[in-house]
Amino acid sequence: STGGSGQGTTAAAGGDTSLSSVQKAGTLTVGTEGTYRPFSFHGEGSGPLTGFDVEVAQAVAAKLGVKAKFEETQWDGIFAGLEAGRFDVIANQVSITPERTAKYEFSTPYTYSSGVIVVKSDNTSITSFATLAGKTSAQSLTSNWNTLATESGANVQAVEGWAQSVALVEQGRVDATVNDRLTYLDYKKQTGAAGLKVAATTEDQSESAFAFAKGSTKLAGAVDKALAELTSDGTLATISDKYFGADVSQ
Amino acid sequence: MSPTDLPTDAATAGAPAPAPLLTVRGLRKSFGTNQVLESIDLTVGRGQVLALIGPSGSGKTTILRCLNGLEVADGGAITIGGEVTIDFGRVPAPSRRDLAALRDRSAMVFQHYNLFPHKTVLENVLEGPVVVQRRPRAEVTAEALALLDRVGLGDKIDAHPFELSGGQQQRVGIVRALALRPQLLLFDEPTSSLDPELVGDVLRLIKELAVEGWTMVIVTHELEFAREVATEVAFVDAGTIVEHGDPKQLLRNPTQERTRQFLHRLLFPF
Amino acid sequence: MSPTDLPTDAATAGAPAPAPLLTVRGLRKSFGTNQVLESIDLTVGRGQVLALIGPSGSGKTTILRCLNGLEVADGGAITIGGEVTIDFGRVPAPSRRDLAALRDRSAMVFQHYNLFPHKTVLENVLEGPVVVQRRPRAEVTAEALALLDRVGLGDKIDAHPFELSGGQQQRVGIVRALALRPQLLLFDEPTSSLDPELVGDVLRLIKELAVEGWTMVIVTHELEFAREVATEVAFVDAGTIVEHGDPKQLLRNPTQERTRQFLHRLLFPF
Amino acid sequence: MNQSTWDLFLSSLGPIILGAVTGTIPLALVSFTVGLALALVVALMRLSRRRWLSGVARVYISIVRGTPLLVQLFVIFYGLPSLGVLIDPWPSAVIAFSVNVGGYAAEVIRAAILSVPKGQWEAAYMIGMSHRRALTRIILPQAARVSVPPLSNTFISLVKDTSLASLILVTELFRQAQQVAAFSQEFMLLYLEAALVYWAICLVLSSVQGVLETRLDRYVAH
Amino acid sequence: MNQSTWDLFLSSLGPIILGAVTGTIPLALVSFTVGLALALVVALMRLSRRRWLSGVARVYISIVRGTPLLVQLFVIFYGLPSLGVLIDPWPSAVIAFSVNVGGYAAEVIRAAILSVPKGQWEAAYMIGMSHRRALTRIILPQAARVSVPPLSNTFISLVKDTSLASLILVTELFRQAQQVAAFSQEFMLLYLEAALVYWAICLVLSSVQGVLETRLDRYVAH
Ligand SMILES: Nc1ncnc2c1ncn2[C@@H]1O[C@H](COP(=O)(O)OP(=O)(O)OP(=O)(O)O)[C@@H](O)[C@H]1O
Ligand SMILES: Nc1ncnc2c1ncn2[C@@H]1O[C@H](COP(=O)(O)OP(=O)(O)OP(=O)(O)O)[C@@H](O)[C@H]1O
Ligand SMILES: [Mg+2]
Ligand SMILES: [Mg+2]
Repeated sequence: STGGSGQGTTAAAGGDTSLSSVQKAGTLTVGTEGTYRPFSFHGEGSGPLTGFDVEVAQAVAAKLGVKAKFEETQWDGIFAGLEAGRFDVIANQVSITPERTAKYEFSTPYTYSSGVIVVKSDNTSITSFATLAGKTSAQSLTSNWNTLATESGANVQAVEGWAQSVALVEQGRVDATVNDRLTYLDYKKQTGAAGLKVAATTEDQSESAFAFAKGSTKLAGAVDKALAELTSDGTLATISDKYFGADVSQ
Repeated sequence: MSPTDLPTDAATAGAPAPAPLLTVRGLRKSFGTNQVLESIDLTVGRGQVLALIGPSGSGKTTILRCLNGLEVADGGAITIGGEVTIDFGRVPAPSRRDLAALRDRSAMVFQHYNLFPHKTVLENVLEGPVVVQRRPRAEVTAEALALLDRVGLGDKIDAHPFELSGGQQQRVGIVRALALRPQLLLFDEPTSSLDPELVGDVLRLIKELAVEGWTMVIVTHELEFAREVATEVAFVDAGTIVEHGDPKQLLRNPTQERTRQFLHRLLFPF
Repeated sequence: MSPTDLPTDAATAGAPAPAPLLTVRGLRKSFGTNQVLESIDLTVGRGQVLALIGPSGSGKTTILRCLNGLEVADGGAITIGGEVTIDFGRVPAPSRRDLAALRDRSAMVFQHYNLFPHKTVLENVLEGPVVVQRRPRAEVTAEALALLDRVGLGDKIDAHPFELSGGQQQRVGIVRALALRPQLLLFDEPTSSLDPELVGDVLRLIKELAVEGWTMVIVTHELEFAREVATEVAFVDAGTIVEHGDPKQLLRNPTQERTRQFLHRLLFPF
Repeated sequence: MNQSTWDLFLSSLGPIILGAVTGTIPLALVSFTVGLALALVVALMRLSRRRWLSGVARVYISIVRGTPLLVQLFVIFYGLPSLGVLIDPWPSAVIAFSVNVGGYAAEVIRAAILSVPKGQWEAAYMIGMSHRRALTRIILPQAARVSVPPLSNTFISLVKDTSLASLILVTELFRQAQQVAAFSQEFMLLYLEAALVYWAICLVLSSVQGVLETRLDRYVAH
Repeated sequence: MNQSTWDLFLSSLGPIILGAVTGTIPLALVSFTVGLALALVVALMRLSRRRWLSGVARVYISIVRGTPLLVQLFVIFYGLPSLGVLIDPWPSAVIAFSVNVGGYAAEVIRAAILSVPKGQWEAAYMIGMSHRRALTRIILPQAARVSVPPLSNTFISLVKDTSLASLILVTELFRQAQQVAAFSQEFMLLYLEAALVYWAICLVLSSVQGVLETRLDRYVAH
């Protein structure tokens, strides 16, 4: 990938070429997992890359007057790739957290969602985040839902992703998993989620946004502007409706 | 220890017309389509020494291996000690137990010594009597030390084989065989892997054993030694015993042309 | 090919008082703290045959290896062909080029043949002359075929070494050495790895080479052979030449006690 | 390296080493021991003259070596429950790694047994030993020496492979590094730190191998 | 297996095999070839009498074998850019895997060279060969035969290890399986399917190994 802006974290405020180099190259290089349904995945498994985040990123690129080019990697490598200048931006439901804000630039959020506790249907002991204390919960390490589960006092078991978390709940090896409501809804739509239920939903919304290398403020600003336009022209709502039957971008 | 210590041999050792200790009748053996032994007949009396000579690949080693039960013959019969006959022609074929019976009565000294490299000299000797035969360790150790002393290795009992010269290793090999208290000793070219100056030590030892009355079958190319030590020589060629007889007679005046050629090649190499 | 074909040898072969082809003076060699050669002096005239005899570990092989430049001596000097003297005492030590000069003038036949197993018989022979010496392939091939034919291996040129008997392999080893057109042939116990009946073929071949006038140094335990073929015998013990002289004389009546003992052990092993 | 990176490095060394001591090392040791026993059985099956026995061993070895360890772990942990077999993370990991070592080490042991000269079998039979006794008292001790270098390679590979155990809820060295990395977003640093600890473990193993070889060498021809 | 599972299995076989053909296999082949050349150099350095040369080789081998491949990949792809070296995914993968093979195969080649009897060196010197010529014409051809089995093990490991390349943006067999798994939520089925394809590749490799051994055997003593 030579499409990356390449300035990494070194760009000082004065020498921020993040936007100009994207414009010069004519491409916005986007890092994404490609295996995170329904946000970033391959249609029919082996078809072209698609998903909510993917389409939003494409729309943003169009507003910037460039083409979006996607680089797929595992979560482990995604921030390293951003720092190494392998891509300009991450579009992968990156939640805004204080640790991340310290290290990266963020756009304005384009997804607002809540967290849900998913348990077996016959589970009556977990009814709220408070009752999660002392229970085991399967979490993907890198997501902010892990933080939430931990803060609720759950005994966290680390897994690779949503599929494994759900398998563990179904097999009765853990009591629960905390994840994005949207992820659960998609899973339910696809598989029926027989034997599972939502035990509780968070009060607060979590916010996901595009992440940029530190110092890429000009690019982040341009993306913010693009997002605002996409919101006002209804594009975001349309994309959201396609995937979730509701507008999650507000 | 000498074979006269053994109860079964005590009565007959040194007797004028010894009863046969080993009888082989019609022994046959093939490897795949290669018929290695055609129909071997042998008789060795108690206290007698049979020397087997013959060209490379003629089947000498295979004969010894059949006698020791290391190889299962395809046909024929072997009797050792007059008691047990193993008939290789019968159906079903001889069992492991039958082969073990052969092995119990004979012991073999190998061309390449085949000592156990991870065991000391003494352990090499004790392994058979103590571990396999379950004789009392103290008794066997005393016997083994006496034997090792006798062959001039009393100071090497804690050495490992690789610390010994070839001649020393072969002497340990002979002691290992003796300690099994076999009725029959088998030697497969016991000196052909040795440095020429070390050959003497081993040959002298074997000669002493012959004098003491051990019954032996020796494969060898040392014609001088065969002439002096053996009571009978058999010439093996292409899996058959071409002729056999008194060593002095046969080695000087063989009746068969094949024997004559072989001896000539050995005696006048250039 | 015979050594008389070589220009440097043509004049002197068979001459009554041959000029020395090989001169060794004060050769010393240690491995670590083990002084293997103390101070070896040797002279071999053109067309002469020196037999080295002596106990195992006395340093015979090490002498040959120094002559062939396979081992770098610690001191002393070697002259082959009168032209080049390699002085191991000087500083700086002899270079690779110096050792190569030794190697160019001599060729060695090994105890364990050391043929190249991945090459055919013919390739084994051609490797040196064609690949190293860069002589014309056609010429060398013709020469090699003639040599192989002569040693009775004309029908084996495309065989690989493992398809040959030990005696055949050693004859290829000798042809490989001859094809290098050396001034000096070195043999390290050329028959001691062979089956007894195969020894004759190789000894006969070496004898023929001696008769043809090749200059040779032969390490051997075949006393009978040394007596008949060598022009001089040297007895090596513990890294020194204890005595040397006419084979018939020395082998019958050695002047030194050590030689006497060694010969006795070899001649009367039991 | 600036101060805060250095601080993170130091503060995460504790958890990573803890992960090594409580996860990686015991997991590797237990799996290797069990796997070695399994490997011996498989190697003997593979050497057996009974066709079906050696056939089973062949297929076992082929599957273990031909498929990714990750999948083997997943099958045991996530797959078996659908057949009603639910095994806890630690036992699952030990089973998977042992099965894996069993396949790789079986070939090593088989080769080592075959490398013992035939004359050793013959001498053992000659003194009256049964096949089993010849194997245990004469052949295997000699095969042991030959197999130390390749087996310690297997062990070193195993130590690194245990990082996959984090996929089935076992906390070990690499998981600890990932946890810190996920929190601090310093993947590069933490991965390098984990690599450093793995390397240290391997260096220790190599020196143990050296000692073992010298010790076993004493009893073997040179 | 019910109908829809079976359909999924069949429909995903295409992409998985495509991943093998366009990713896994060429990546493994290229990396193995480059790695083997590297390994030969490292093995010769390791055998060199010059202390510093063999020291460098030792450290290289130790690091490659003592640290996880994942980290090696990470350093090359994500770490080097901070030193101003930005390498594309494919070349990065080839470099990482070659460096890895170089370390493992170097030890194999070294052992194979040492296993050629000393007499072969002597015979080569005797006929006047230089060290280099003796090595290339006499020693290496014989070492080649000995190293076929361990090298094909290295190759089989490599084939499976290439799955890590997906971490650095290279699409191969396992990545394809993961994509389908992410879409269909059937990760068990897809992982098993991937394992099956790996196994098939390894079976083919094993039979190639067999052919190679027989061919090289023709020229070597029995
Ligand atoms: N295990 C075996 N498998 C196949 N063929 C064998 C086996 N053992 C021996 N042979 C063959 O049987 C024949 C006789 O071998 P044997 O070792 O008995 O000969 P030998 O007379 O002892 O020869 P040497 O003097 O060389 O030791 C040879 O052709 C040999 O190749
Ligand atoms: N490369 C070496 N390193 C150390 N010691 C060696 C080496 N080569 C030979 N030696 C030692 O040098 C001594 C003489 O060895 P050499 O091979 O020259 O004896 P030899 O007379 O040829 O004996 P043999 O008749 O057994 O062949 C022996 O003690 C041997 O152990
Ligand atoms: Mg034999
Ligand atoms: Mg020698």
